Amino acid sequence: MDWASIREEFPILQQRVKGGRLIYLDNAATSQKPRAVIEAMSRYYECDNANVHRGMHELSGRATAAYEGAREKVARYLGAGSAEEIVFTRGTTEAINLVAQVFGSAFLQAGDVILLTEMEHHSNLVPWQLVAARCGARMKHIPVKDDGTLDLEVAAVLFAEGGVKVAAFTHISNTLGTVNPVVELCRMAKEAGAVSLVDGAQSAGHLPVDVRALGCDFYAFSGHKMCGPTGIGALYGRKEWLERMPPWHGGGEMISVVRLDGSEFKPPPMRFEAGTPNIGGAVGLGAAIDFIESIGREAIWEHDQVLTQHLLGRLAEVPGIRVLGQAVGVERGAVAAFTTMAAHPHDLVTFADERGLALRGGHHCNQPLMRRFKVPSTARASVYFYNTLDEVDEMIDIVKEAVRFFGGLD
Amino acid sequence: MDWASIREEFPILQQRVKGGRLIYLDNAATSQKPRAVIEAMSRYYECDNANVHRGMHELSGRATAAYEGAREKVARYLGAGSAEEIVFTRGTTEAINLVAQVFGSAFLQAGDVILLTEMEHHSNLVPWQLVAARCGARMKHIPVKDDGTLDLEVAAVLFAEGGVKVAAFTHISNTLGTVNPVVELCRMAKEAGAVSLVDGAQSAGHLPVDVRALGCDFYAFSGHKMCGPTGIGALYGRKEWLERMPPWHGGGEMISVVRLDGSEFKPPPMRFEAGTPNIGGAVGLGAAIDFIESIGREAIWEHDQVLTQHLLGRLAEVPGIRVLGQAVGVERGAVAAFTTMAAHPHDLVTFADERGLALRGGHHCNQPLMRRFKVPSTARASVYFYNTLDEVDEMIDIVKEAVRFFGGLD
Amino acid sequence: MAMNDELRELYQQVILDHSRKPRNFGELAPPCAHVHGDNPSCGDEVDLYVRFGEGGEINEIKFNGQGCAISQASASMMTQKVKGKGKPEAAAMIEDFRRVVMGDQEPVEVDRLGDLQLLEGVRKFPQRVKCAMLAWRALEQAMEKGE
Amino acid sequence: MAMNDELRELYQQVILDHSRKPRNFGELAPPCAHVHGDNPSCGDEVDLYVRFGEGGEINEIKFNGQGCAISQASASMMTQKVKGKGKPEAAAMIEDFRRVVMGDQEPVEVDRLGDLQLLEGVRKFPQRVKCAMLAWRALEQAMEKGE
Ligand SMILES: Cc1ncc(COP(=O)(O)O)c(C=O)c1O
Ligand SMILES: Cc1ncc(COP(=O)(O)O)c(C=O)c1O
Repeated sequence: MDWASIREEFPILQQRVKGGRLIYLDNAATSQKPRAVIEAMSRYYECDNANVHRGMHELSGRATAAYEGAREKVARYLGAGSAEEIVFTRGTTEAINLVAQVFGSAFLQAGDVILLTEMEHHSNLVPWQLVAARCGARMKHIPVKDDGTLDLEVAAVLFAEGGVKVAAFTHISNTLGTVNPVVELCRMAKEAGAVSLVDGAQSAGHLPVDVRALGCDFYAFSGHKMCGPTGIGALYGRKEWLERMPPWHGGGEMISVVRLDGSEFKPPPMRFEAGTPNIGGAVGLGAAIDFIESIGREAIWEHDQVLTQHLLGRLAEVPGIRVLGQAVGVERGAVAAFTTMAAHPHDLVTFADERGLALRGGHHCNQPLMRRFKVPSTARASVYFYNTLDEVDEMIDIVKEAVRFFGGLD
Repeated sequence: MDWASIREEFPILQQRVKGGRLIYLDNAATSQKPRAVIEAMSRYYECDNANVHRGMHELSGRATAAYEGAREKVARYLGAGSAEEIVFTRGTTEAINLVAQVFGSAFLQAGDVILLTEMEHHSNLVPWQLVAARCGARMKHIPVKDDGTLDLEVAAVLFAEGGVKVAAFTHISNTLGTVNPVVELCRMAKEAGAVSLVDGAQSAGHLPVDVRALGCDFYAFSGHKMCGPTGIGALYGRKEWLERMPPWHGGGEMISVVRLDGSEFKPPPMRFEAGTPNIGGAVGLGAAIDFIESIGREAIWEHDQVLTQHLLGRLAEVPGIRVLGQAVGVERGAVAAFTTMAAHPHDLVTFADERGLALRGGHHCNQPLMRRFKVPSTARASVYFYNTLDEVDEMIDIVKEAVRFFGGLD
Repeated sequence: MAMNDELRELYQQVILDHSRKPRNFGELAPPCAHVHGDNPSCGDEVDLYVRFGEGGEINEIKFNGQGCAISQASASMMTQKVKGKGKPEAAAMIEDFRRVVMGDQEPVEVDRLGDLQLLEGVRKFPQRVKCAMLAWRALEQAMEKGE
Repeated sequence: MAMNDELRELYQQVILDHSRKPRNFGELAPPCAHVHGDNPSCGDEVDLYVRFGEGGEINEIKFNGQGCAISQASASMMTQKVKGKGKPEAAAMIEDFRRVVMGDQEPVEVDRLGDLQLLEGVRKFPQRVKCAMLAWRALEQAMEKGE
């Protein structure tokens, strides 16, 4: 794979920031966009823009074809049974809120159990807390072991305790990089009679995903973390579940008959898409899928492994470092969260930024996990396929420098 | 005002469609985008893209500044007290659902009255139906008179009957073009102790709006109808109301402290923006506001009047025509919905499309209003500032031709 | 300005004629199978009345409704064509017609449809397919109902 | 590679020194005003303990906490500076300090802040302002509380 020329496709990476060449290692927060994606959106607005579904004129036909074409692409990309199983949302967070609120209000009752894990992003935790507070459901959390993996024995016990109606877990942790045994968890959920939701924010753009092979009922992801624009993502929902679910937001597009005193609703996915959708965003997401597929997710995942293992190996050289999660050598998501004795994450990130190196410092929307590992916050480096081994090496130099500086050795 | 060169700024308008030059008269559904908006988004993705709020690196700072800068622009554009009163949403529909669901669940009880009008877009009707069904509130509707205006005497009676907790109405009807007496309605709501929400989908891009002068508690609009991209819009909410409202969606960005067993939330507007927002979209919306303000909303509204009066005047020439709403000569929104004896709206729209003329046919998300006027559907022409008198004339020729054709005279 | 070809093909004289003077327009008194069909998104409506014979054949059929030229013509032409037909044959015609208007493959030639083949022009107008199908979906339901 | 100027200014030797060896670090036994402050978004925490005298002057002050160099140094330098000051003067210092680190106008010269003026570098790092302000917001609360 010619990674160097793939990298050339990303205009933003060609710039200098402050002291140095931009080294963007904050990909778990959001990815950068290739020219093809940016241009697909511009082209849409320059040539084809109209509102979808409701029109019978040429532009409206083109806009509808573009929007529904993007839905088909997402369906194929995820291995869904059909495009009707794909609901466009703003991103992972909205997709999870949709399921939590709709499923929660229709099917959850006081005493039912919502089973999550201790490593969930706030976006796969807070929506369930809000729903639980409303309907009286209880929440349980599969614990995370010291090595950053889920304790499956405890998981089995929690399922066995009964009452689990929903099990929701992340595919790949955005802090630990752990790849969870999703197939096994979905199977456990199914056996317990629970519906399963996979938070795919960190997996959709990184490795091949086949929702039917995973065996999940729902899968949520964000376009912006996989080369797509912000403001668009999707929920995959198994047809039989989507069909049983009542509407969420009311408005144009999602209705069939409206009277002043009541309305009838379209079948999914329209039922869950009230109002004018993010058409330009969906076009951009479609282009992002094309771009990723032109490389291949197997290749991206392999490259993730090469970069991440190199990153982990070299981080080990930094004095006083602690990396959360699994040891070097284990397959994992393209992210490393770490602390150093000398430099607080914020100081480290500010220091790095002055060199053009973009790291993230904080809780990474994982406050409970921070508490679990007894750190107030961490620094985090996360790579994507356009990053290079050289960039990782430069990062290590900068981190070492920062440690010397803040440790008083500089 | 040099409208001809302003029109040049819209790449999409320079194309031919099927038989003719594109004449886009479906602006009430969505507007077209000037180069400046398209380029602002591209530039954002090519130079500044990162996730907002959570980062301490340069790009993240730029992205946050761009996003929060757009919020400031929206606040100024609407005359809000501060940017904290602006919540970004996907559009009008999501903004109304936010208020309906959050306000509804926190403050509405069985027997309370939700007062709407008979001319509401489905997006300002169905969300309230869903909420009413949940909490047992009753819905009442201010009737529309034959001339397309609201019956304010009945409105006074409905308020006087008591129990009104929310009054929600559109600023400008997307079918009738009626400009509602929003100041008066908001005052009536206030006197009745009700919260008021104005659906600004058709007003935000067309005439000067000052939410404090309107006296409303909430105002909702969509970027895509005012030169901005799809997928972004906003809710203005008076600070004291937003602050009293509990969260809606849970997730990253909207929390301050998250524990496994419960969370604390940020103040507005963050409380209502869970997950990664549509950053690129907000940047585009900011550019749209700049573009509109460079022309001036007074000028746009005046031009609307010129085009619309011409449209109405010339439509009167068409045999067998019936235009819904007010007579020629009254100030009104830039839209005309009509039926003809000879040509069904769908046939008319299909016919027009073959000439490159984009009209809309259908119920315009106004099914109850269609019933009120005893029409199954209508054709609709809606103009914006880039349209010309010539285009209106061409449209009239095509409509006449269609009437001849379907009437069997061609 | 001359009509372009696609439009001429969509709105052929026969179709316009049916839409202006629909055949079998009206109602049947009970007992009969009555189905109301609509396209809420555009306001097209059709009320279809069918009286089946002993052997299930369509003895009488009428329709009422409002809508665009396509939906009215399609209903009118359909009633003419299916009258007197047995259920299996009517069912096959529904299938044929669906292929004629929806097919994204090459055009199909279906002898038994006769004039209805003229509605083939609809396939160039995907947004109008549901107009053409409205009465046919009603017939399908009437046949399920009217045992 | 050399440190650039903005960074040198942010992390001046005095600041780093305070962050590595914070002054007045620890707790006060009750009775005293105790305030817990945090920046949940980044995990910085400070526990501030203040004992006020008869006239409301700050007799003793200590802090405990964890966080970045800026938040720790700011807390450490603040405790040194406000000790012994009366409430009005402390309140004025809080205001001055806020202007020093947040001002988007031209830099302010505030004599009574002394070394604390060194934290002015923070204004070039808007994301870090809340780190610098953490202990000061706690002091503000302690003063409201500790009548
Ligand atoms: C009056 C009115 N309200 C609400 C809407 C819904 O706006 P959106 O689809 O952008 O959410 C529209 C436009 O479709 C409208 O015209
Ligand atoms: C694991 C995980 N879940 C959910 C999210 C939320 O995604 P978004 O902010 O795009 O809604 C993220 C990213 O921030 C994530 O990493």
